[in-house]
Amino acid sequence: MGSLVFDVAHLLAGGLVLLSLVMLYQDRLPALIRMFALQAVVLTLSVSWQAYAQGAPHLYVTAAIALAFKAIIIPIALQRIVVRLGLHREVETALSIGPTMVAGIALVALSMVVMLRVTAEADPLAREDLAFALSVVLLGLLMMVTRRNAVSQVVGFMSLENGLILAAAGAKGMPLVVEISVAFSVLVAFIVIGIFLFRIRERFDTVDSAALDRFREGQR
Amino acid sequence: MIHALLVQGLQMALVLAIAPLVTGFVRVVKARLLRRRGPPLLQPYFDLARLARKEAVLAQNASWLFRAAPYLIFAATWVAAALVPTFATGLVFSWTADLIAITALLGSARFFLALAGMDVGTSFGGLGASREVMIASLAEPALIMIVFTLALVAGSTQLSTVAEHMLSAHVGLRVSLGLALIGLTMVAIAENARIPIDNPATHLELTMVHEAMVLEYSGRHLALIELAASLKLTLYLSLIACVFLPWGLAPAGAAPAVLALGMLAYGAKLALGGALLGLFETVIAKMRVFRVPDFLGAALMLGLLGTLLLFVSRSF
Amino acid sequence: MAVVVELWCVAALLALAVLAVPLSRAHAGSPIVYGGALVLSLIGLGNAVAALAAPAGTLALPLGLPGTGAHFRLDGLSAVFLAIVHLCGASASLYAIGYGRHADAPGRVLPFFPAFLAAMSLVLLADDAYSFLFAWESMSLASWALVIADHRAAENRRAAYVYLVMASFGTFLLMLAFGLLAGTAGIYDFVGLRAHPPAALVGGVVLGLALLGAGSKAGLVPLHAWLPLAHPAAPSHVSALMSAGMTKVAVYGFLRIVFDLMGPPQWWWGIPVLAAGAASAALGVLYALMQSDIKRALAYSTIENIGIVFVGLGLALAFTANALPAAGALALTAALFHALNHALFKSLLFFGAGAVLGATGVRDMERMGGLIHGMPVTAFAMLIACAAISALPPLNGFVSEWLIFQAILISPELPAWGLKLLVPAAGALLALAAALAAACFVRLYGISFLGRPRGPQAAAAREVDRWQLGAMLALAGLCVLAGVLPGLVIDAMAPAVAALTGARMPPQAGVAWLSIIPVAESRSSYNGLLVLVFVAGSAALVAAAIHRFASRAVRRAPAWDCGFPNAGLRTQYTASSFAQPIRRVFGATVFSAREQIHMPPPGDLSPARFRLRLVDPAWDGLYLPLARAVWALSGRMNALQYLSIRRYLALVFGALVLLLLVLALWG
Amino acid sequence: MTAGFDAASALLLLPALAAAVLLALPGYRAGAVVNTLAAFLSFLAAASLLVAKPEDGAFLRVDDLNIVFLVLNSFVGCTTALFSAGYIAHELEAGRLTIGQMRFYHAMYQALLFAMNLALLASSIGVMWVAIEMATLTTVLMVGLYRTPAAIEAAWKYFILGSVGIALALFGSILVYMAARPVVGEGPDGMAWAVLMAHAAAFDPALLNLAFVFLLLGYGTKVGLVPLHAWLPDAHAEGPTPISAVLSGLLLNVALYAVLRFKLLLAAAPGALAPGPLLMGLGLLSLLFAGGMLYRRRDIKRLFAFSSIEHMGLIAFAFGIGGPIANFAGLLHMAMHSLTKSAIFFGVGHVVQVKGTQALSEIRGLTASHPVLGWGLVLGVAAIAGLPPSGVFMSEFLVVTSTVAHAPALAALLVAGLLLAFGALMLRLHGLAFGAPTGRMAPVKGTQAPMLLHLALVVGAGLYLPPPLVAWFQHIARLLG
Repeated sequence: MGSLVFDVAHLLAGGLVLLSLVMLYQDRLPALIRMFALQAVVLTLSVSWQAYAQGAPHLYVTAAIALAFKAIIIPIALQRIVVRLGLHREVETALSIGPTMVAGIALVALSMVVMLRVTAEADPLAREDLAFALSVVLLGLLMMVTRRNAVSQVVGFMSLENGLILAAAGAKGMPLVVEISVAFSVLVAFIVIGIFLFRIRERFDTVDSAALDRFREGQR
Repeated sequence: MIHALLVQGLQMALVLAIAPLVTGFVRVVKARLLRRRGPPLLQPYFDLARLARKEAVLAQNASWLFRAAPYLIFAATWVAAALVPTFATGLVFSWTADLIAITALLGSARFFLALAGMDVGTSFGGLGASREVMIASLAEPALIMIVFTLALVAGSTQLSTVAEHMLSAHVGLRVSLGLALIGLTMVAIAENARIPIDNPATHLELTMVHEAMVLEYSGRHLALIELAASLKLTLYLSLIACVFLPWGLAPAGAAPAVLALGMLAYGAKLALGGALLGLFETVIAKMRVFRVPDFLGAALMLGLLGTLLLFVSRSF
Repeated sequence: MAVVVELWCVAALLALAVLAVPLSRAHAGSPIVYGGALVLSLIGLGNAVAALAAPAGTLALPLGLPGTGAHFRLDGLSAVFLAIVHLCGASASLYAIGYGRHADAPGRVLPFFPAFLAAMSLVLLADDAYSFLFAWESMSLASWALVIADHRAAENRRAAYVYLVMASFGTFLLMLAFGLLAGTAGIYDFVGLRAHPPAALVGGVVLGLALLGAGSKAGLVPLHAWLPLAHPAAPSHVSALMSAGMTKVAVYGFLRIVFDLMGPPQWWWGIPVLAAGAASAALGVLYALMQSDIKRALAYSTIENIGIVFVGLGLALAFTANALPAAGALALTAALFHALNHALFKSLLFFGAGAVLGATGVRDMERMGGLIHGMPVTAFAMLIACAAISALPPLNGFVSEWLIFQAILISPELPAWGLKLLVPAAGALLALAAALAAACFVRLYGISFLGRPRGPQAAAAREVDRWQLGAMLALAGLCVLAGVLPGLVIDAMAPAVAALTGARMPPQAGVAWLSIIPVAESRSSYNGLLVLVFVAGSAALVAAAIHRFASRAVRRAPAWDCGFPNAGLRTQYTASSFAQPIRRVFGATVFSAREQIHMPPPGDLSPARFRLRLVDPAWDGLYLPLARAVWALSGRMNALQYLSIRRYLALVFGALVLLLLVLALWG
Repeated sequence: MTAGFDAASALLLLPALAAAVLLALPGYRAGAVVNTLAAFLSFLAAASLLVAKPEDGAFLRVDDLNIVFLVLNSFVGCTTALFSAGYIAHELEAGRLTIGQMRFYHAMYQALLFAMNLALLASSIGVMWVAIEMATLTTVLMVGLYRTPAAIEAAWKYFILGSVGIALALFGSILVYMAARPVVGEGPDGMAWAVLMAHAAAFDPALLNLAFVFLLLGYGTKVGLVPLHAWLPDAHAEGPTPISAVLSGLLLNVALYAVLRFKLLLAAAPGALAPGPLLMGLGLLSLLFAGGMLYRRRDIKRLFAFSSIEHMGLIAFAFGIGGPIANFAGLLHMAMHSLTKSAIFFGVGHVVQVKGTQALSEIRGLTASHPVLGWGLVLGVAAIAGLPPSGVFMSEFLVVTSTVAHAPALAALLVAGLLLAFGALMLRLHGLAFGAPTGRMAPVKGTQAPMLLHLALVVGAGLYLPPPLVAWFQHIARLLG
């Protein structure tokens, strides 16, 4: 493998991190969902590239799942929910955009520092990939933590999961990657269905998960 | 052995015999100091005889405890008094009870006296008992601390040994002993219901302590209690005399002449003590009941101070 | 072997406890269970007494902690305490054959009573840390169940709760102590621990833990506040067992750890023990004086007596550490003797209180009075107990206090300054406690048994049944016996004392006239028997003389009314008015007593009101603030359970980032 | 194939088959019987592992560590199924569940057992991860079974927090693979326990450290360690009580098993950080936090859920200290906690059905109104609070004494936490079990045998541990380092 393999992988992974940061910056749900779909596409490319580079055809399955499920089905479903629940207005963020971005940059830096401690004996490709994947995971978590809205939390979770898939695909020869991606898809589907099925908006008047907690009866 | 038993028996009889005399003597001294003629010296004997001959009147709900108490009080006091060397050391039964035990025997007498006071269920009895135990709860530890002081000086709590030790030349003057003497005197005053703690001649409810407890007693029971009170006074005077003025005490197994001399000395000491007591009672005023803790607290502190001084100084 | 017999007794008691579950429904269940406990306790008692001078017997069973096993050992010290506990157990069982008949819910008492006895014996037999703590905590658990037997009263539930928490506190401290002793090697059997005494500093910590742990169980100030709640809450025979027996087991625990397992003591070890003991003695009895609940007063008096025992133990530690083993033996003997004495008269006192409770239905002394008429035998037994606990010669309480005073008088020979100053102060407090105890029991006896009845229940009180009287009279007899023949007791305890201090008191068996001589005859001696003979003899003599030569006539008349006719029952002194002088002396400083008197103006016919508020400073200064702090803290923390999911995620996120940062900075 | 391997496969096949059958079976009575029977057979299969230790298979692996968990899990699974039979019948009568839900419930129960057995048996960290995720999902569904708003909300919270935990655990697993790959090569070997353990010393320590952080937080969420615990009380409180028992008694253990596995791995790598302090820190935090939280509880099931957090903290702490004694204590405590806590939940299930409420303030005087149940609960709570005669006392004794020897200051904190929790549990117990009874007095329906059986085992363990069991635990304790 020449440096081209490395550079392309690097570029795609970097793109994922960038898109994560962009998603953090979005304050409207529809735009957020679109950015997420874009991230899923980049993930598809990245995984496909790994499949090609590692000569692991089963990774194409993962790529296909990512494309079909995350780039197409889920965004459409979420878009519908947003429309149905009348959420296509501003995203309610718990933390304003500025500090969120600063925190995001700090997290990326942190993941780099942590990964740099790993000895270079490890595959450099894997090492860089992991650093980016860790960034994506942390940024996804950050999004879940800073958004009040259930839909944007789901998006945050899926973005986190993108980081995982990136890491799994980057780990050369790792078994069960496909199974894991399937499992995660099931998980995400559960979440989306959950929002759909229990009509959280109808029952709690808002998808704001803080409201769920306010609901509890005389526990206090 | 026979000699020792004889001395012991003599001592028992002696304290019993002269106890009313001591009481009478103090009364006479006080009367003379007040320029009264006062009662005859032997008046207490007449009183006792008169009381003993009378029938005992019992309150309707008096229990067996009420009737038994006078005997117990008298017996405990008498046994205690018999164990304090008066004119001779080396009493044959002196090892039966040491100074702490003598203190506790007096405590037993007081315990039953207080209970007897509460038996009939009048307010006076309770009042007297309540005050008595309050006074005792301070006087007793003070006495114990004084006993500690003496025991530490003499290396024994056995009164005979203490007296013999005091007689020996190498005791010298000690601050602790001075403190102990003052403390012991204060305790003696309190324990014998003398002015300024209590007034043996009053029946005024605000001031009564001892008299309030025995208010229900009459006849032979009262006689026994009065006799026990006299015995107690004698005991304390003997105690002070034995420890602080041990001169003239006949040693163990002494000849009859020495014993007689000891007896004379004892009489002189009692007379001196009684006179001083009478004088003291005449010049001082009765205290409020709630000033008593301060008085006895001072005695307790003196005793503790004396003990502490000994603990500290002996290591030098 | 004696230890095997004891273990069989324990096993039989446990079997009895299991059997009691179905038996408690049967009519004859109660006598069967208590009768069984009586027989087993007597067997155990005989066995323990026989084992007093015998060499230590050991037994290991493949139970308990794996790798260590359950070790049991019956040596002199165990035998002394086993004898005490079995004595309490036997008398409580005998008493309960009569007393337990009236229990409302026998099912809540019968199974736990034998279990409690068994657990106490097991503590005394245990020879490894796990068995010891297992039995110790089982003892707490069984007694807790007995405390909450009458569970419908809210104050009993509260008492049981406080008790259980404090018991657990003590156990945890002892666990820490054993952990320190066990070290990294994890030696848990006492044989191994004896072979590896701790370093000086560790030893000091272990001493502190043992003092707090065992002391909290025994009721040392300032951890005592649970005791006057819990002991009275149980049925009276159990109160007796707890106050008389279980506190001794706690003393044993302290002895076992500090005197046996920790090697030679340091010179200063006596100081905290002495200070805690003296403070408990003085404060305990002062609290007791202020109570109007008879069982609470008795419980507080237990604190006092435990304080006296600990003063003895502190002296023994100080002497032994400073190369005065003979004096140490004297102090330790005094402490053990007092433990025995307290077991005797406190059992008796609780039995008496139980009898009164059974006969009148009240525990408040302010509603008693004149019980000596309705219950003469109980009153007689109680009189002996009150005199004994007030340390009056010739009874047993005096002997042990006298021995402790004798030990204090040797203390100028101690080299250390701290001890020199502390010992006389402790002596003064002890003397104060003794005098106050007399006051306390004059009050207790005078208010409840003497005078006139303060309520209809007291007036209607009748004597209790033969079982209860038998138990009370037997204990009263033992109080007298131990008082007049103390030499026997001292000699019996000598092997145990010798094993712990390396010395013993001079043998008393050969002393003429059955006197006791703590150190040397010239120093001090005491003869209870002669005191009894002299007092009884002279009382008889004078009675005979007066009846023979003077008058023997008696006339009954109304009490002298001082010119105020129709003195009602209310004019009697009450328990609180009796205590008032002492309350005024000590109360303001010791328990911030507040008296409020509401006196109506002249002409107003409404009754005057008197209100008294007393505060146990340990309760207000230690227990309540701690409870409040825990409650407030839990309130703060509770807010964390009502966050949004986002906030919870933030916690996870925070934890993750924190750990990553640690890795980044550390690595 | 040896018989042992058959038993291991049986442990997977039985519940899987049963789940399929139960999904199809219409009658709830038959469902309960099949459920219990299947759980019992699983238990027999697990017990047979003790007799015939199987060889490692391609996917399944039975070693000394997971055998403990397997036997314990299948035993508690079996007794819980027995308890559940009576419990569910009552719920049906009370109209809280429909027949359809019941069928679903039974199928999910077996699915959960399957997932847990798989997680324990899996020879690959990947399979283990998948199995734990599956177990989480099935329990989410069970927690939300009642479809009340509170139940759905609890399930939701559990689901979201659990998913994040799962994601973190996966990332950690990937990191472990990455660490292993340069040494053991690519492919499934990089995730197989046996291979990993054999080569751990050569792994990149920094990568392992990072992996452990993620794994600890990921699986720690399932264990219920503070501050990752938030789902646990609600999930316990709102689901059916048998599920509460299974959650506390089994699922937490399975997650702990995962953490322990990785702790072993880290311990085998000399360059990596010592996992002990992390476990001790989280454990102590959980203990202290849960101890404080117990005081303000008003719901009986939440109360015991917090007690589970406390005990998980204690167990984590014990394993964190390490050394043969503390590890032994940790294992023992884990087993005792499973048995005791599930017994308590059995009791609580009866109580809630009898009284018709979960509010602590409305349940009074159980020992008077329902002697067996009330005293059983008293015994259970006393046992879980660490009072003898229970095995919990023994394990707490060992934890405390071995902590003192290593870190006296921590021991003081530990004891403070234990005492805090003790005070709270006893406070509630006095209210529950004593005083004048209030509320409904209906008799207990369903069998109380599972509760009594568990309690008998726990009490027995406090008195006597069979030497084979001890030897076995000690062997594992040495393995754990």
